[in-house]
Amino acid sequence: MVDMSQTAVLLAPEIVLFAASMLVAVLGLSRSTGTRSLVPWVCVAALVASILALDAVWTPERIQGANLLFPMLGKYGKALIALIGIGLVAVSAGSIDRRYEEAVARGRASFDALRVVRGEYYAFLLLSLTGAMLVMSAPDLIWLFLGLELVSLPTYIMVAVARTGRRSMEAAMKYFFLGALATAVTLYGFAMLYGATGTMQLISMRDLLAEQAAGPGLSATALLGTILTVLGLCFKLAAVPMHFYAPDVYEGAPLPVTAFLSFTPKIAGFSALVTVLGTVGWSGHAMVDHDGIRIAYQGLPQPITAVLWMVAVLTMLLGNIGGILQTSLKRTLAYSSIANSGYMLVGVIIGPQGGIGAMYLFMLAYGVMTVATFAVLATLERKGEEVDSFESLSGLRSSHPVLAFLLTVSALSLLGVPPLFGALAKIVLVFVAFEGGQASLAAVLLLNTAIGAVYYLRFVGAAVVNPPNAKSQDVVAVPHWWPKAAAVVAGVGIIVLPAFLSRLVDASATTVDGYIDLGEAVVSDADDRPSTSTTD
Amino acid sequence: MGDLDLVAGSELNMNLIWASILIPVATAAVIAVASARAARSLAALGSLASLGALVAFAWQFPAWSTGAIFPEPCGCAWLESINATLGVGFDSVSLLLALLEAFLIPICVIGSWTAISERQREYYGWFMLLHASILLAFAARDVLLFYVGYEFTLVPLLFIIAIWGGPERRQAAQKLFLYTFLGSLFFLGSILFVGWQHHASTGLWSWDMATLSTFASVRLPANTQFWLFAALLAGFAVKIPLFPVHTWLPLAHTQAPTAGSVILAGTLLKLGTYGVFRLALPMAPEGGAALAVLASVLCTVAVVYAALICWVQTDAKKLVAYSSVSHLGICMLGLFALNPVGAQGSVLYMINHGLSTGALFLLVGMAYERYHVKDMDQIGGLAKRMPVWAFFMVFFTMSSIGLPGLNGFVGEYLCLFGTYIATGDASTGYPGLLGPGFALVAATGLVLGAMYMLLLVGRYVFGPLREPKDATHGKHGHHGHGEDHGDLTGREVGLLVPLALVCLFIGVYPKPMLQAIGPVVERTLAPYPAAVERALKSQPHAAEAAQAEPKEDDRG
Amino acid sequence: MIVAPAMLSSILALAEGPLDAHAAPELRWAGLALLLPLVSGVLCLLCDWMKIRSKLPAVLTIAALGGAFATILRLQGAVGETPVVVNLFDWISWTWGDGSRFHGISANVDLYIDRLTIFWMLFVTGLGTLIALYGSEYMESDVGKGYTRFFGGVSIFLFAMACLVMGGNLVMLYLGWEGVGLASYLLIGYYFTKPEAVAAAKKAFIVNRVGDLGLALALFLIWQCYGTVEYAALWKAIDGAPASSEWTAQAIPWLLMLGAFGKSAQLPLYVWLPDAMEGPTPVSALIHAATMVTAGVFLIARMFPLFVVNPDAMAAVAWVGGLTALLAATIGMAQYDMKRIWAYSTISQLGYMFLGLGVGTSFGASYHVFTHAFFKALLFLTAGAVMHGFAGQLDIRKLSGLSKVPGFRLVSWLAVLGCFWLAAFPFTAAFFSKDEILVSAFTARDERVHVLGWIGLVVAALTAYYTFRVGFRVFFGPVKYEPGDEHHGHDDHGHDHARDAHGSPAAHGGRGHHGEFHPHAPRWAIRVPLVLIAVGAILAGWPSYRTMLNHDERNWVKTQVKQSSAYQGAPAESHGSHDDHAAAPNVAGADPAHAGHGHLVLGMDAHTAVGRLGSLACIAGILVSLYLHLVNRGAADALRRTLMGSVATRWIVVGAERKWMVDEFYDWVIRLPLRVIANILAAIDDLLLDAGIVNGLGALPAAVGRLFRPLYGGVVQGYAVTMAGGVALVAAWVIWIWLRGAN
Amino acid sequence: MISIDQQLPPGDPLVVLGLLASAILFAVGIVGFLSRRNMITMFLCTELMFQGAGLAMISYGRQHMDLSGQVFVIFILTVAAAEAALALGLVVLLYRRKETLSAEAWKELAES
Repeated sequence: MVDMSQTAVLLAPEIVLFAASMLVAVLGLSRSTGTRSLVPWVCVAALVASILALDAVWTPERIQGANLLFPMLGKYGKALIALIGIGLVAVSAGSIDRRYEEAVARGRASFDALRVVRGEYYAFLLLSLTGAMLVMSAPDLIWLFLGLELVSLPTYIMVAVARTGRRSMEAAMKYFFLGALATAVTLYGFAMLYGATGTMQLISMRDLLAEQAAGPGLSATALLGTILTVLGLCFKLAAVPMHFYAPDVYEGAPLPVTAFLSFTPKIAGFSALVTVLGTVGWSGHAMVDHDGIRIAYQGLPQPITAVLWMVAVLTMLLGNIGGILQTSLKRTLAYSSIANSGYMLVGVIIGPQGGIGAMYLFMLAYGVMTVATFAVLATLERKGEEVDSFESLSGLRSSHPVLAFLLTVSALSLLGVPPLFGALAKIVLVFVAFEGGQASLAAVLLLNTAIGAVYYLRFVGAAVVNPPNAKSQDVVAVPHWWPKAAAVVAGVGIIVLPAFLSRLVDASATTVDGYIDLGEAVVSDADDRPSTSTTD
Repeated sequence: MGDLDLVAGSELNMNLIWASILIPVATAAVIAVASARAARSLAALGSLASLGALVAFAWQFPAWSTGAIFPEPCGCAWLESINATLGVGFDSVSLLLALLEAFLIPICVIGSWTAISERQREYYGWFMLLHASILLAFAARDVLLFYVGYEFTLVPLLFIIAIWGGPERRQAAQKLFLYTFLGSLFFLGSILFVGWQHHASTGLWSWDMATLSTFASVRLPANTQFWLFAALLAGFAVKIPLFPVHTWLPLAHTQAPTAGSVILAGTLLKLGTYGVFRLALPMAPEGGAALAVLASVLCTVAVVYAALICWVQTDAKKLVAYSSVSHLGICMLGLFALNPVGAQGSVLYMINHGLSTGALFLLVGMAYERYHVKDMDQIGGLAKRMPVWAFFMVFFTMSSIGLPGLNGFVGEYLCLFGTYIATGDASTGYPGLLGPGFALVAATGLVLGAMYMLLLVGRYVFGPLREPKDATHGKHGHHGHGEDHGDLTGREVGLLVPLALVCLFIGVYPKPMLQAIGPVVERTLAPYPAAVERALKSQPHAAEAAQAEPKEDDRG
Repeated sequence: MIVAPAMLSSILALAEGPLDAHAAPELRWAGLALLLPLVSGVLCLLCDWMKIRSKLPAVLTIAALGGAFATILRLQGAVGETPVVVNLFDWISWTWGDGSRFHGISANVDLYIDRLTIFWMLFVTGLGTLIALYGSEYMESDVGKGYTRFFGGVSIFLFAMACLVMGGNLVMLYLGWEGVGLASYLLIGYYFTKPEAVAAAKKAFIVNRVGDLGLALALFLIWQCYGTVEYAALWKAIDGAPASSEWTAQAIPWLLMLGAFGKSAQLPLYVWLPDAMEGPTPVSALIHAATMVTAGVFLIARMFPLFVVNPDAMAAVAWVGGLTALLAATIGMAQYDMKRIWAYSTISQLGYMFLGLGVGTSFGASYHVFTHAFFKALLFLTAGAVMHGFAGQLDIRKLSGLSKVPGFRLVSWLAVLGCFWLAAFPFTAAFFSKDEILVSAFTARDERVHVLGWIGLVVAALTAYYTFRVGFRVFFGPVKYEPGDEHHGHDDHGHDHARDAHGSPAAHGGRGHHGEFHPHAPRWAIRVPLVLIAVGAILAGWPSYRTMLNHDERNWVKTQVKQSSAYQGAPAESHGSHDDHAAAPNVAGADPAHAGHGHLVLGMDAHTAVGRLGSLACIAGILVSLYLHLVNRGAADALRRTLMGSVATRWIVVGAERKWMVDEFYDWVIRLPLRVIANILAAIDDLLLDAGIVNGLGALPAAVGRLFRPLYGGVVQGYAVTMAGGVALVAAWVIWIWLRGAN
Repeated sequence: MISIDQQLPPGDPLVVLGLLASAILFAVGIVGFLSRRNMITMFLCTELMFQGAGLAMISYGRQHMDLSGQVFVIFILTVAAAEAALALGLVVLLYRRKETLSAEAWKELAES
């Protein structure tokens, strides 16, 4: 029997964050400006504390009892969430409630606890991060569902409240309704998975599905359940066909929230995806071919591979070709986010033999680049509004050379110029695609890198190459150091992290440590034929 | 030298290599924080220091005549899990190319002193980074490291063209970047594939060029090698650039600032040829043998096609740019001759083209700096105003069209020679797939080359003096330099004289270079006689046709 | 650095002299013949950069060329019958594999010194020195401007020519070959602000490049066949192997021929030479008459062993030579520019030389080269003196009676002397050399070339006519001249003078002693070389006089030629020197019975017949000329009018005057189509490849992106429909896959 | 914990009917969501989908004789309630802005 206290200790990072979220919700309502300005600090402290807690509690002995399908996923994944979370807090800090706070400071408005949103905002931010962490330690579908909902629900509110305006409201509406639709799809998928196995426990589910695969083959219910779950999760990843909300929501949401949306739901979604796919396994399935012969092959069950392949390819393509047409910075970054999900899906398709590690490595790179890019943009404003057009970035190098440099670095890294972090992470992905026998995916990935270069170059061109124009002359830096610091740290990270690539690759590879894929045994039981690698 | 000395020397040499690469990086960092006025001097110092380090290395380089790699690439892992290392080391070919790069960079930097008056710190900073990444590419013995250097060159170049270029600089820079980026992805994909295959079949990780080459050439089946070679070639072809993927080059050259053009023609294009020489040929001999004819057809077409296009250009810089396409066609043809003569000539041609075309761009740039016009319809007969400039112009033109006694000849001659004798006949020990037909068509490049280069000289240098009416017009506002139509300054002559001397030296006494390149070429081509024999056997008809009808070269 | 030790050692080797320990001491200094002109060239360049405004460059050049001449003179005594190879330093040289035959390339800076080399170098350096001396005065108005450039060019030329002649392998020859092309380019384009000069220089270089292409390919082919490009080894390889019938071996002479025809201005590549007269006159004399243009003859003479085995190639050489001689002579008859007439005569005389080579008499050809070098240099230099004196005037319609103008008497008489030699007046040197060639043509074993003997005789008559057309018009008759439009001397490169021989109306002829114009009489530096060259021209016939008068068969020129590759494998000299039949190796099935006296022309011994017919042709030509151009000058114009009047004959005049439209033909058939193709290709590159395919593919992603735009309509239901539709589609697809798999 | 090997035979009418109803519920939800423009109706349709999924859970739970399906449904209801609160707040906010409940009123953000 599982020792509940031992398992509960594993949740220390989440507990820390949850507690902190309660604290900041209260602190944010304080009448004292000083207390209110403590809020980001508390968030950062909580995130650091959660990393420390994670390091302390995530020991192999405890995990043994936790009954997790991917026991070590949480260690790397939660640290990653907390780390990037710090950056996301920094991107938000200063811009939430800024005008109201300024008005209060100048005495033009009196403090009104009903009008201030800082407390809620950071509380929801921390809650959402908590949800993402919970997803990573989900032993069963219920937990997984709750974690996912905990990621989503706060973000709906964040979109709406961070900066009120028509556009953010519209974004919140679209995000909420479409999110609910996707959640329903996921939920139905969960139901069918449950129906196919009769259990909510992921490990039991893995065992039962392996048995099925070895016997009569995966049932239609199991397949369809997996597929519906995957498609529902695609909403979180902003992957085809559930990506349509992303450009509108990213564009309409306040900039710090856009940054948040492009990372937190994504990592939660990918973790959930990996967890769900972990039940069917990557390492061996059999199927009957046209001549009625059972052939065994590597990888996910063939229909799932086919769907994921198509989803990945379309996500990359639609993301990149969509990005080319944009003039809004946030909308461009939305498409970039879609495309990057496509790249990461390649890792998921390849599976635990390097693929998932590569995906999480790329997730780290993506998080760092996201923080860097959005932090630079969050630092700038024009006539009190966010900067959201390439024209406004023109000549940034003459007014803010350091910011221009950082934006260049992050854009080039997203583009894939070695030796920047993003490029190397992408190379690792391409490489595992080759290794996993998915050469065609590798080729598509490379091709998409080239297509994406077009719009990433626009950032560079606007910031560094173009001279200032009438629109960009009004662009000033906000009087807050938080986003600047985040930009500098993340930008330096993009340049410096490649030096530690080896360690980072190893670390990200630990995400699949302890995961047992039963497929291999199944295949060898079911068929004596040597397994052949699947293509396409 | 005892063993101990060798080890110590090897460490020192390794440090010298890294010094030559990192000094420019450090210089860039210093420039970033220094004053704008100091930027150009710092850059000059940095580039000279880098050259010094590399020369010091070359001075004690022990493998000039052995073809070996020195120092042995270290196993210092950079990506332990797949054993990607920071292995650097030179053999004589890569060292010669690196020396060329290190030699050209001070010339570019000092050549930009008056031409670049805006955003100097950025300019020189990017130039230093460009230098470092090119050197890294030449020094790398690890394919991933090579890729890093190879690809990163695009970024500084992008800025150099997009910021300090001509009126269409944005399009030019974007096209350059996207086109070559796309090309290099083929190359990236190919090397990752080979690395994976190596791991899959040996269970070991290695990204060492030599290891992978040996592995791929021996262990990969012919069909795989075919596609591997095709992908590598496709990747490098854009960079070289080979017909028909060359169209980014004329635009980039015409829009780039002078120094950008110099370094682009001088060494950046050589990264492509070097890539074919260093990676594509050794890794996939079966593919090389199978594709040599097709690639050679493209090269031959490029020679004639680009030469004819040169001939109808009125923009001096564009003319020189297209001439690069034609010249590199000959260069690659020599390589695809797959015999030591052609490959030797090809490597030499890489260096020579860098020198003479680089110098021509420099010269065109010097005239442009004075007149802000490079259209030969508006400007010409400049020998009257600038006799010293005219002398160098004629000198490098002659070098470019392969006048014996100057550098261009030896490479061009050996390339064509190699192509000519690349018949199925194995008396040289290296049967080939080309033969007189290819050589004949490519050799028309000799005549066409003379035609367009002398057209350039005849209109631009000689003839009645024609100056633009509004000669002082210059949109870059070169604070008064625009009015100066005098002959070359001491600084400019000082840039050209070393180039001319090197050209002359190589032309008169190429023996040391030939002996340095020879062993490397032989090592590279070692698997080819057998592979070509197999290719000949598999396509007897084509071989017979090549023998019987030398003029019939359109097959492929 | 890397190369320093190697370079140093080779420099030391150079200083120590040739590596061949057995060589005579003179051979140690053979390299000086190359080195001295090179040094003077470099010094001239330095003079130019240091802006030296004196005649120093001329002094340097003359000294260097004189030194080279002296070197060759010393060598003359040192070289015996066996050729000597002197290695200066290694150039292109490395081996691969085991380094055996066909496993290495060796083309070093070697000197291959045999009698032929010496013979050629003697007149090249000798005439070079004299012409440089002449140039020192001729170019004096350019002192401080182009003077150094001129002498630099001359030095470079001499250096390149020395490489060409003395080089020990074909690559060295190629180096010299291109080098003289460069010098020619630079010197033709000496007046570089003149568009015609620049165009002429370009044309010369490019047309020559076509020939060089043949030479380069021949070089590759020789290596492919024989594994070496070094003469010494090549002769051995040829000797050792039977004549190959493979196409590779057969093609060699044809390709070599192409090179020779380019450099020596033969059909179809002769068109550059007349235009080359845009250069300063000493250049025309030295490069485009006496020395460089004979390089083609030298090439074939040097490579004679490769030619003699191929009768078809020999016949082709003969035919090209004969036809070129005829064509150029007809054009020469109708030109008015003195220098151009001499240019066409040069082409014509070179045609004789190739005719000689083609019919197997390398001796005759070489002999004619030798005599031609002197008299043609003389003619050009006198023309130059006239030009120099009369402000660039060269139109023979505007100059008359110069022999009576003070200061021009010597020049005039020397010019007339040259005319006699060019016309091959009996018992001049050219008479003998031409005789040698024509006799060989009549008696050649190859029946196909006999008719060329008759053509040669016709050309002899034409030559005499047009030669004396110039001689009588310019130097005799009433004193009448008008200056050219050059300001005195060439003081300004920029002046825009259209020295068009046809343009100005002849009515201006009466301007005679026009106002302030005073002809500028030549001084010693022009007169001395003229006299010396004239002496040379006379003495050039000395070997033949000895033969004729003393029946002494020892002909110096023949000895020189015989002891060289030009005689290796040469078919029997059909005539002239009766003692050498046995000396010539009988290769290619030479039929001794067929050679020599067996041949009858018009029932006479070939020698006698050709001598008489040649004399007759020459005298006839001179007499016609005498009547038309001295006695009754109106008759010439009347004749021209008559011919122009009839449609049947009009084409003769127009054709000859317009040079048979060959330039225009090339323009229309080669240059224009090429230009059109180039423009089409440029358009393809720009529009189809770049704007079309590349930009099109570049725009593809965005275009596809636009297709998807309606999906992002902004209404939440729209997104919901797409999402739900996507889910449904995928679900259906999966079920389909599953069903297909399950059954 | 309920052992997983207890399972009803296939074709249990309650299971089949439950699943059928759940599918219909889900489909109705989707169709309603897609066809109605009123935001409150749309939200109710998402609730229908959630409940459809919940019903499926219960039916499968019965098939497998397993209670965790029912446990899940309780959580679904809780989450749905939270969403409802959120949705109503959001709808009120939106209604205040535009004085309409139509979702079509909000289409400012779109591909230009």
